[in-house]
Amino acid sequence: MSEQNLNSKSETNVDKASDNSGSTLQVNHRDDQTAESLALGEAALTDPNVLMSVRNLEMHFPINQGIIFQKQVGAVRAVDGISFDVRKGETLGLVGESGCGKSTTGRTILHLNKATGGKIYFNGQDITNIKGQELKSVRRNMTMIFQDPYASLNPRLTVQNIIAEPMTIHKIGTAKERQERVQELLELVGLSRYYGSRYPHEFSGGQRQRVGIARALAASPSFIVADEPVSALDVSIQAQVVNLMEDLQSQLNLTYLFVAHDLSVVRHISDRVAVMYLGKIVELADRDEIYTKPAHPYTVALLSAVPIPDPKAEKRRKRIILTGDVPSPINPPPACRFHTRCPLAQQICREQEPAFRDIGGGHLAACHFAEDVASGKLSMV
Amino acid sequence: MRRFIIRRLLQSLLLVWAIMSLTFLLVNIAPGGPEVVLTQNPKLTREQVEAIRVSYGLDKPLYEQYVTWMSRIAVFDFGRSYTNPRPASQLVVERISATAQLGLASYLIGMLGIPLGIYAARRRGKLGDNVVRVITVIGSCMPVWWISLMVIIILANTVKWFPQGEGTGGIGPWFLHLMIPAALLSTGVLISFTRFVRAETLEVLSQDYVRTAVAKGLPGKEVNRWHVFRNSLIPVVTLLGYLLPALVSGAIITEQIFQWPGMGRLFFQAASSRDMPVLLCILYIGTILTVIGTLLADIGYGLVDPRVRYD
Amino acid sequence: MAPLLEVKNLQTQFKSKDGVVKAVDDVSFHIDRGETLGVVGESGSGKSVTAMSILRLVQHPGKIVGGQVLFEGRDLLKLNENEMRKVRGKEIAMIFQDPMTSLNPVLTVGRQLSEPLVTHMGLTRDQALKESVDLLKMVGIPNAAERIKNYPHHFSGGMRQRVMIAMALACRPKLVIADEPTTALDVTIQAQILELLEKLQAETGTSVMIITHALGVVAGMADRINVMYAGHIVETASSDELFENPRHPYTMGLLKSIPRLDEARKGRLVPIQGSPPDLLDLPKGCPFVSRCEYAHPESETILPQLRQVPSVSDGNRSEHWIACHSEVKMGDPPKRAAQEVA
Amino acid sequence: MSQTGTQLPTTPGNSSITSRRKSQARGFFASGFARFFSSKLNVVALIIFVIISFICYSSGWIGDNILHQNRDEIDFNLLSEGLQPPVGPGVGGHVLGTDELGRDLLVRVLAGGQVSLSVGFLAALFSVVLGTTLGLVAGYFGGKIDDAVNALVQIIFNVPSLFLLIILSLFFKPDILSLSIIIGALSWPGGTRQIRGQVLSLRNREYVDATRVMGASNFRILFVHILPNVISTMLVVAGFDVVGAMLTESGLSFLGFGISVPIPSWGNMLSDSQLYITGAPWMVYAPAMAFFVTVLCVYLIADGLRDAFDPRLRDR
Repeated sequence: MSEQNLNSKSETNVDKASDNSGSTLQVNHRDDQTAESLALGEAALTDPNVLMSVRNLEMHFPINQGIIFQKQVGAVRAVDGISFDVRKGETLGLVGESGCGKSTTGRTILHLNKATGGKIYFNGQDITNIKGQELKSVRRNMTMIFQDPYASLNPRLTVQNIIAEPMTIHKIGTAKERQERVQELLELVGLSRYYGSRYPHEFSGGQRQRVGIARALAASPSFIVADEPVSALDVSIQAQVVNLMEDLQSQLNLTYLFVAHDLSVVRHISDRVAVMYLGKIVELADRDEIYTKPAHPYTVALLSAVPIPDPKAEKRRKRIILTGDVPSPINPPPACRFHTRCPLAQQICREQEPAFRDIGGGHLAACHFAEDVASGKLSMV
Repeated sequence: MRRFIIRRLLQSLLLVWAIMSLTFLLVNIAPGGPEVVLTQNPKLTREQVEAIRVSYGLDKPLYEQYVTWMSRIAVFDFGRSYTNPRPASQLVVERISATAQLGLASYLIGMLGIPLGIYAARRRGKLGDNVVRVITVIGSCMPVWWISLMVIIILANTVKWFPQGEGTGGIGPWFLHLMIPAALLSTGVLISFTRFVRAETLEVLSQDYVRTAVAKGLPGKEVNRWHVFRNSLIPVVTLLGYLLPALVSGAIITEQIFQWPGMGRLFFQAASSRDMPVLLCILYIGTILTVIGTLLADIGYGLVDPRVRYD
Repeated sequence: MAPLLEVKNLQTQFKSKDGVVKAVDDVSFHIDRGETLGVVGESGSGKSVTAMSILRLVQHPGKIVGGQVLFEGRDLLKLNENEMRKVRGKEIAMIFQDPMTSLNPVLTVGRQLSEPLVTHMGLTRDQALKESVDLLKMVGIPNAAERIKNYPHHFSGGMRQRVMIAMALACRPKLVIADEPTTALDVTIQAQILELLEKLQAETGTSVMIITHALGVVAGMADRINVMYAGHIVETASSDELFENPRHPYTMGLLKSIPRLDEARKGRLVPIQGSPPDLLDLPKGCPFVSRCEYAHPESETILPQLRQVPSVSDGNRSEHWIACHSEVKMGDPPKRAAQEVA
Repeated sequence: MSQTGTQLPTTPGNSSITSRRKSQARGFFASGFARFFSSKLNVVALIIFVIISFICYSSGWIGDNILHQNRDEIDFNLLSEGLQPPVGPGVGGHVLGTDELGRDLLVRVLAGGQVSLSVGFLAALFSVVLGTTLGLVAGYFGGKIDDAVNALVQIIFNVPSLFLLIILSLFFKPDILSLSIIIGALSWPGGTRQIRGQVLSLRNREYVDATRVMGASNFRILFVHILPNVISTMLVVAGFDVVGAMLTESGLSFLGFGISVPIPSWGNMLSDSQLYITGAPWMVYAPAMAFFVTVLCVYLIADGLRDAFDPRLRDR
C-alpha cells in the first residue's frame, strides 16, 4: 500500500456559495485538520465536516477455476487500496476510463459489493461490515443515481410506485402521505405532479433520469453516489440534468460522489476531483487545481485527450497520445501501475510504488515526479 | 483445451454415476421394490420368490445392494434376464446394430432441416418462409407415433402394405423397411434443425459484421458463405449432440410400431414382461449415449468456434 | 471542379406500424476531394442513416425514397446491385461505431482484411495476406505478421478499431465514411484513433466524412461541419466559422449547453429545453420550434429551407448556410421561453 | 444566462405521448394481452380450445343427457340387432360409431380428452411451479445453490426420460395425478433454465441495484422486482409445457404404460385402434383428430403468448 504522508497542513475552505446563488452553504474546516491529513489519516474519522471516508478500500473479484471443485486462482483487482474523504455538502468527482474501478468504488461504498479489504466510514461510523437492520438504517441516508435511464426503472411499476419505494421500504408515512410526497418530488425534479400513474416507457430518457433522481431523494438521504448520471443522455439533455443535480444539492444540502468518464462535466460539477487508473487513485485535488496544474502524467494525458469544441483551441493544444492499452486489472504492473504507458517513466517507476502524497496546497498525487510534472519542469510532449 | 476435455469427461462420468444411482434409488424405494414383478406373479410360491430374492441379492441391506450393483454395472453386468436365460447385456448388445441403422438414417434425413432453415431465413416473411413455418408448427404437434399411425393407415388403405420388421430379400426391401420408419422418426429432428437454423441465420443476418462485409463490397455469395452461414451453422454443432436423446426415446415408439428389431423394441418387450435387468441395461446405454451426445456437442462447439476459450 | 460526392434531396424513410419515420428528409450536401466533412447530431437526427444511404446499406424496413447520390457524377442510387458492389469498399469505404461487433468473430483478422483486396484488387489470397500485414503496420499494430492470424476477440477495442480502419483503407478508397468511430472507446484510445485517422488522411489524401454526436471530436478535424436535427441539415459551415459564429438556434444551444474542459466554471449551464422531437409526429414547421428560444412566427407552420448567411471567419472560401427563419447570433437575448408542449 | 434563474427547469410534456400511440400507455400485461388478441389466429385457437375443453369436461353430462351413453357402457342393442362391433359412424345412433367392444366412440373421445387435458395441465402446473421456484432461487442466490440446481438440471436433461417414465410406470398403476407428477418432475429443467437465465440478467439490472441500495430485503426484490418480470416467461413456458406433457402422456398411453384401460385417453384409444386400421379406420380418426386439433390449439396459444410477451424471441 502507498505510504502515507501526514505532514502538510494548510487551511482549506470550501465555499460553494459563489457557485450557487441563493445557497448559504458554507463549509469550514477546523484549522488543525486539513483536507490532506484528513484524507489519509485516522483523524478525519472524527471530523464533523467529513461525511464519507474510505480507507485502503479493496474490491477484488475472485476468479474461480477447477476441474470439478472450484477454487480461487486469481482476482480482478477492480479497486485496489484507495483512500479519500467526501466532505459534507461537496461534490467529489471520480473520473477514469472504463475498467479503472470508479463505478466499483461507488457500488462498494453503498454495499452493492462486499468490500474485500479496507474500511468505509459514514458520519464517523464504521459501516464496512454492518448488516441487517443496522445496514438498512444507514441506507436511508445514502443512495445512488444510475447511468441508464432505461434499465434503472422497473418497467412493471408505475412512476408513483417507483418513487415511493424508498419510503415504502423504510415505512415512512402513510400511503396518502407518500403519494403527496411523490407529487412534491415530481415537481421538484421538474416533472408534472400528475405523472405518477404513468409507466417508465412513456417517458423520454431525460425525463426518466429525473424520475430516478426523484426516487433517490424520496427518503431524504444526505449522500448520493451518482454513477455516470448523464452519459447515457443526449447531448442537449445532459445540461438539464446537471443543472437539476446542482440545484437540488444547494436546496437539500446533498453530498455527491460524482462518478463519470466525461472530464468536462466533472470539471463543471465537482468541488474536488479524484482520478483513478487501474484500481488506484492517482491524483486528487481541488477542481481547478487538477485541471490547470495536473501533477500525475496520467491526468495530464487524460486531459489532453479530451477534444474541445473549439477549432482554435484544438489547433493550439498538443495532444499527448498514450501508447498501448490499459493493462489487465487481474495482473497489474508492479510498482507504479502507469509505468507501462508513461512517457516519463524511469527506473524508479518500475521498482518502487510512488506514495500518494501531498505536493502542496492539498494536492495529492501518486507519482515520483509529481512536483515537476505540476510545475511544468517535466514536459510530457 | 485438454483441461476442458478432461473436466467434461469427469463431469460426464459423474453424471452417469448420479443418474444410475438415482435410478437405483427410484427402483428400490418404489412401492413393491424391484421384486414387484415376482410378487405379482401368481405362479410363484413365497419360497420361490424368496429364493429368487436371495439369488439376486435383494435380501441384503440397501447400501450393500447398491455397492454390488454399482460395481457390476461398471463392468456392464446387469445379471440374467428374468425371461431369458442369457445375460441382459448380451441381449441388448445384439440389438444395437439395428437401432444404430435406424438412428443414423433418421439423423441424416433430419439434417435436411439445415438447408430448409437457411432457405426459410433467406426468404423471411415471404411465401416459402411461411410454408416452412406452418409445417414446423404442425409438425411440432404431431408426435412420432401419431404421424406413424397416420402413414400406416394411408399405406394400409391404399397399397395394402406397410413396413413391418427388417425386410428380407436384398438391399431394396431393406432400404424400404428402414427408410419409412427412419423418415418418420426423423420428423422431430428435422423440425428442430429447421427452426434452429432459421433462427440462427436470422440472428446472424442482423449482425454488424454482416453489414461490414456488405460495406466491403463482397459478392453476395461470399457474404453468405463466410459471414452468414459460417456463423449461423456453428451452434448447429451443439444441436447435433443435444438431439441424440430425443432420437433414442423416439426409437422405442417407432421400433415398436414398425416392429423394428432394435433396442427400443426390446425395451418395450422387457417393460411388458417386467424384465428389470434388461430395462436397466438399456436405460444405462441410453444414458451413456445421451451424456456422450452432450459431451461431443460441447467439445465440437469448442473446435469450430474460435471464440470459445478453455482455461 | 465538381465535388467528389454530391447528395441531393436525399430522403430515407422507415415504415412501422405506428407510421412513417422520415429519418432523412430532403438532405443535400457535398464533399470535396481531400476534404473532411463532420456531421454532428444527436441520436435520431438521421446522421447515420445518411451515411448508410450513401452506400445503400439501409436495411428493411428502411427505404431510400428519393433524391440523388452523385459520386464522381454517377448517381449511386441508379446503379444495379453488381455495380454498387464495386463502389463499396473500393471507392467508398466505411468505418462503423462499434468495433466489438463489426468484425466477424469466427474469421481471422488477416482473412477479413484480405477480403476487399481479393474482391476489388484481384490479388490472390497469399498476396492479399501479405498486403494485410502492411495494412496492419500502417495503422500501428505491433507484430503485424503474427497478428493477422489472430481472431478479433484477441484484440482490444482500440486495436479492433485500428483493424477496421486498415480494412477501410485497404483499397485506397476516395471517400471514407466513419460513423461514430470513437464513441465506443475510452478518451485516451479515442485520441489515438483520431490522431491515426488524421495522419492517414494526410498521407492518402482521401476524403473523410466523420459522423459524431460530440462537437469536440470534429472541431479539430473537420474542414466543414453539417449539423443535423430530426432528419434535416439545420446548419452547415466551415469548422472555424461554425464554432465562432453559430447561427442556428440549435447549434447555439448545443455550444452553450456543454461545459468546456479548458475553462473554469462560469456558473450554471444553459441547457436546451425540452426533449428531441418524436420522429413519428414532427411539427409542420421547423422541427426545433418547440425547443427554440428564437422561434419566428413562421417557424410553426413553414419548414425553413437552407439559406446562405454571411460568414464571419473567412468570407471568401467557406459558405455558411442555415435552415432557420430567424436572424440571430450567439448571445442575443431570447425572444421567448421554450414553448410548453403538453 | 439568467433566464432560468434559480428556478428549477421544467420539462415540457413528452411529445412522444400522442393519441396515436395510446397503446403504449397501458401496463405491461394489458398491452401484452392486447397484442395477443390482435392476432386472429390466436383468437381462433383460443376459442376452439375453450370449446373443446368445455365439451370434454362436460362429457359425463353430455353422455348422460344427450347421447344417453356412458363412456364404459357397452351397447348390447348392437349385438341384438346382429351387428358386430366396431360399427361405423351413424350406425345404431352412434355418431362416430363404436369401438371394438361396442362403446360409443364420441363419448369416449370426449372423456379421453378430459383425461389428456387434465394430465397436460396438471403436469405443466407441477413443472412450472417447480421449474420457476428452482430457477428463481438458483438465478437470484447463485453460488452453491445455483451449482446444486444446475447439477439437478444436468441429471434430468441427460436421463432418457421416456425410458425412465416407462420403468417408473411399472411400479404403480398410473392415474391422472401420479402420471402428472412424474411427467412434471421430468420436464421442469427447460423452464428452470429459461427463468434462471432471465433472473441472472434481471438481478444485474440497475433497478434491482437501486432497490437494494434503498435497503430492500431479498424477499422484496424477488417478489416486487424480479417475479413480475418473469411471469410472462412462466406463462409462455407453461403453454409449451402443456403441449409437451400432452405429447408425453399420449405417447406413454399409446405404448400401454400411461393411463390404463378402461379409463380412456386419446393415447390408449389410438393404441387399441391399431388393430383395426384397415377394418375400422374411424376408430383411429376420431381420437387422432381430436388430439391433433387440441394440441395444435394449445401450441398456437403458447406461440401467440410468446410473440405477445417476448417479441425478441419471435423467430426462435
